[in-house]
Parts: sequence; C-alpha cells; structure tokens
Amino acid sequence: MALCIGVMGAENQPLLIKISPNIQDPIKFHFMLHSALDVVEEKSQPLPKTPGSISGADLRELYLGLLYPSSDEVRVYGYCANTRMKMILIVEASNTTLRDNEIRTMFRRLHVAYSNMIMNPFYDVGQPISSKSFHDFVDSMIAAFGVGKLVNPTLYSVEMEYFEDVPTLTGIRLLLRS
Amino acid sequence: MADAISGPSYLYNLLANELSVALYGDLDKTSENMGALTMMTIKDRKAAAAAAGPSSSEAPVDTSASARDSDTVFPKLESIGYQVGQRLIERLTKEHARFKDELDRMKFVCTDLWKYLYDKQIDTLRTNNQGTYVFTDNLFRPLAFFSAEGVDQYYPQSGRFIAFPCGIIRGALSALGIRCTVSAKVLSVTCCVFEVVVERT
Amino acid sequence: MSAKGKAPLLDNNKVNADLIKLTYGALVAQILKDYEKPEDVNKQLEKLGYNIGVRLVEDFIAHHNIPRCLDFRQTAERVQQAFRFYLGFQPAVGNWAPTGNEFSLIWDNTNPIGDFVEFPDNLRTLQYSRVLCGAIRGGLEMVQIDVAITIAKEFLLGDQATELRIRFNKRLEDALPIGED
Amino acid sequence: MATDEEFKLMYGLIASIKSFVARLSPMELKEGFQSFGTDKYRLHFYESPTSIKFLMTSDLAAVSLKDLLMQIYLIYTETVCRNVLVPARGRMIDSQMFITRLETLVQQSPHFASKS
Repeated sequence: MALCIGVMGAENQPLLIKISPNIQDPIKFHFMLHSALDVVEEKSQPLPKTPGSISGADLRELYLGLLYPSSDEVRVYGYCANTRMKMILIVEASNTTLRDNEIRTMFRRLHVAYSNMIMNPFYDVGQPISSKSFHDFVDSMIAAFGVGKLVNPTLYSVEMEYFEDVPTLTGIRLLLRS
Repeated sequence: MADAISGPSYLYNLLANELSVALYGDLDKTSENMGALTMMTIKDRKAAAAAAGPSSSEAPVDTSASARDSDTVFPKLESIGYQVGQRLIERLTKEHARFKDELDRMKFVCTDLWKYLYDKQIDTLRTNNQGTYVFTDNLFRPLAFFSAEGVDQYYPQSGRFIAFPCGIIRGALSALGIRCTVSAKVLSVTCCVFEVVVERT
Repeated sequence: MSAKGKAPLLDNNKVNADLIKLTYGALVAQILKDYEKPEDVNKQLEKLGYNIGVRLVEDFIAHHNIPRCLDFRQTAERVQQAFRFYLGFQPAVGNWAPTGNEFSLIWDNTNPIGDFVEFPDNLRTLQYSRVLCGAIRGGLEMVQIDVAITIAKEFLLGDQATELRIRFNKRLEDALPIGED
Repeated sequence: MATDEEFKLMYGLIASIKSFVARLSPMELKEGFQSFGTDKYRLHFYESPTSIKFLMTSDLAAVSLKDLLMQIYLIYTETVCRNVLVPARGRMIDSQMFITRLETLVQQSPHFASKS
C-alpha cells in the first residue's frame, strides 16, 4: 500500500522525493530509490549492437517499465529522460488495477510538469526543486494514485540536504512533518 | 525568404537581437568598440570562405577577436544562451526516442533544435570523428536580418550576434550529456559556422 | 540530415511565445546578477521594453495596414490586438476611467511573459512585467501618444490577475528640425 | 543646393501643406494630403501613423502612388527597423539592403515602366 515518487538529476542527485504519508519507514524507500537508480542507469545505456535484437524501438523508449520483477510488497517503475533526468515511481504490489499504460501516461505528465518547471528562470537546473506548483503536482499524483485507504491525505514533505561529496541518496537528511 | 517572418517569431528575433544592446548598453559606444575589428573587403572574405577550412584560423570575425573589446559581454550573452538551451532541450526531447550516440544528439541539435529556433535546419554537419563537429548555416537568420548577398556593411559588427546561439548549442548539448566548447565564425555575410569541440574525459 | 515529414513539434505561435518567455527569463536572471538591486533591474527592463516597442510598432503598423488612431479607445484595441499578434494571447481591456483617458489591460490568472516563473521571496520588488510597460510606452510614443503605465496587479506576486494601468498624458507634436518653426 | 538645406525646405513645404490642408477641411481628415502636381511633375506623400514621411516625385501620368509608398514603408520596417545596429530613429538611412530593395521595388512598379 505504499507509494513514492522520486525525481533525480543528471548526476543522480535527488531533486525531489515524495513519500506517501502512511509509510512507516520512509528510510526504506530511500534505499529502494537508491538501488533503483542503478537499474535505471543500466537500462538506459545505449544498447550494444546485436544484430536481430528484439524490438529495438521499444528499448529506446524513455519509459523503462518495471525495474525489477515484482516483489510481494512493491513494484518499482523507472523513466529516464534524454537529459538523464530520472523519475522513479513505487506502487504497492497489491494494486493490480494499474496498467502499464497508465504508469507510462503518469510519467509523461510528470515529465511535462518538470519541463514546465525548469522554464522558471529563478530555478537552477540540477538543484533540489522548491517550486510550489511542482510539489503540488506531485502531491496530487500521489493522492490520485489512490492509496484509497488514506483518511487524511496530508503528506509529509521531505527536505533534503545535498552533500557535494556524496552525490547520492545516502547524503540525505530527512525532516518529516505531518 | 528571410522576411517571411512575423508575429511571435519576429518578436523573438527582436528580443534576441536586443539582448546584445541591453547588455552592451549604449549603441554608439558599442559601434566604436566594434569598429576596432579589422574590416576585410568582400573579395578577401570570399577567398577566405572558399578556402573554408572551417577550422581555419584566419576567418575574419570570430568570438575571440570580438571578445577583446567586449570581454564581459560575450560571456554574459553566452551564458544566457546556455540557460535557454539547457531548459529548452528538456521540452524538445520529451517525445524523442532515447538517443543512440553522440552523433545522434548532434543531429538533433542541427535539425529539430535549429528548426525550432530559426525555422530552418543547419545546412551541413561535418565531423572529424574525433570529437570535433562543424555546423554550417548558410543563411543564419540573425545575420539575414540586415545582410544579404553582396550587402555587407554591417559585417564588422556581426560578431555580437553569435555569442547567444553558441550558448544555446552548448547548453543543449550539455543537457544531453555532452560537455563541449562552442565557438563560431561568420564566414561570409550571412553564413555562420559553429565549431563544437567535445571535451573528452 | 532528414527530418522531413516529421510533424511540427507544437503549434508554431505557442512555440515561439515559449521561447520568448524563456529568453526573457534568462535575461532577467542575468541582469539581476549584474545589478543586484531589483530597482535598478526594473529600470533596465523598462529600457529593454522601450527599445523593443519602438521597433515593434513599425512592424505592426506596416504589416497590418493600421491607420492612425482616432481616439484613445481605438488605441486600446490596437494594443490589445498587438499582444494577440506577438504573444499569441490577448488581454482584456477594461476598467475605463469615466473620463476615458485611463484603462487597464488585464490577464486573468496569468502573466503574459512569465507563466512559468516562481519568484523567490527576496525579489518581491522586482517588476518582472516592467518590460511590457516599456514596450507599450515605446510603441505609443511612436504614434505620438504619451502615456504613463503602472503595474496595478501582478499575478506572479499572488494577485488574481496581471493588470497594467495605462493613463493618457498628452499628444506629442512632431518635433521640427532645428531652425524651423 | 546642399542636401540638408534641401531636406529643410522640403520639410517646411510638407509641414505647411499639411496644416493648410487640415485647416481648409470642414471635417476631420482621414488621409490628409496625398499629392500635388505642377505642370512638370507630381509629388506624392505618405505619412505612416508613426510619423515617418515618404515622398516621391513622378511624372504626371502617375496619379496615385500611395500603395507604392506604403510598400516602401514595409521595406523600411523590414530592413531598417529590425536591424538593431541602426538606431531606431533620427539617423540618415544608410542600409544598403534598404536601398537595394527600394530600387528593385520601384523599378518593378508599373508606374516606372510607363515612363520609358
């Protein structure tokens, strides 16, 4: 019953991470995001030229699909833009109504929102995202992706501290607010 | 024809050109500074263009020559271009399949990006396969504003119009993961050549 | 290089309007670095707008066969039309003063050149729309109308709309060359 | 006669005719003064709403050159106004592009052909 959206920059630095409020141990999700990045990195590499490889067109899609085989708890999806901006989405495994196409559409919408957000001249590309409208958008996505059991759909916001020398998720300090 | 532009496209060109004025400040003062550039006769220049090693060092107007007089303004114009290129590319590549390789990205800049910016593609793209790419635009719109074949009176000042597009190219490529330096030369009245050198690490 | 047969990325007018916003935004950010004080930046933006307006008005009039305005209401319509033509999106004209010499251009729920902008809190005195004031002033000055423009509402600062207030000052006379009367 | 002297005279002439014509008219003028003729030539006048004045002399066969003058205005905006290297106002036009296109336009006009 979990849900989490992560947006990472070209150097894998976290730009925005949102975790659904009824998650007990958000740290776990940060690790999940972290390891998912490796898979994204691997999947988005240019393919070695193997003659007759299956459906090359599909593999060049920005949407990377399911990153791991489904586990009992969660499913992790990935998306990597041409600018190497990455987005990761974690949904609960029990939510079987979500189809691949819907996930794809959702990533597309996120990407549109992101590309609008970086039009803001006062935002420096590659820095953690503070845009209120983008935060609201991601919140609404988390809410819309129906963790139906949520009584009170307020979200924790996660503030990140980004350490120069540790450009990965391990360098994050979490401040949880309800 | 270069004049078949109107509406937002016209306003954009005006803004892009006005950028240099906004940063250069007083126009008359600028012209004086720019006058320091050596002026060549058309004949000399045509010869230089014909000899056209795009990497030839004796092409008459290039950023470095102009930069002598406007050390501060060129980097600023370039950095505005960089910001624009970097942000723009996110929008333009949203629906684009993942790029295969470096050349694929270069092609994108020459076709889609250029078309978006100037309503035409780069005319030729050449590479030495060692990280140097040369884009040639024979009718570069910002120059076509006031120059045409045989009309070259503003040629000495044309250097100020190339810093911004250089920045756009650098920004776009950097967003696509290619770190590079971009320089440009105006070869003949409306022909502009951009040289992209990829930084190898 | 073959990109032929590809559908255009987006509707052309919209595309260029976005490009204008993007370039203008980058310029504002750059000028901010140079001048630091928002008040000085505002002045620069007004000047930039003025320079653009002065040139734009000629293009607008020549390409659309616009005749001379007979009254200020007509002027308002023309300004509105020019916005549609160059930014692809026209403001409402309203809030006329009873004397007919003052009106507002209103963009509900948006800012015509900054719909993606989010202001940092320390820049609240920066007038992002100042370039529009400059452009309108420059354009109208060329058709011998002297106006004063204020930003009555700014969407980017949390107002419901962006509203520019335009007040007619006087008609300008042709300046005579020196030595004539 | 020196060129700037000639400009001043011409300006005075146009200004006088304009105000004269405006005063004679019983109604608000829309177009105002457009041309006058002598027994040798005709002088055509067009003023853009931005007060840029275009004048052309022709033989008597050309009755109205208003359209031609408006096209010249168009060329002016395309070659002079959009060139940021030229100050927006108050300078002699030295753009070669303007001159080239002006010559082409005038030579292609039917009024030009009718003379020879």
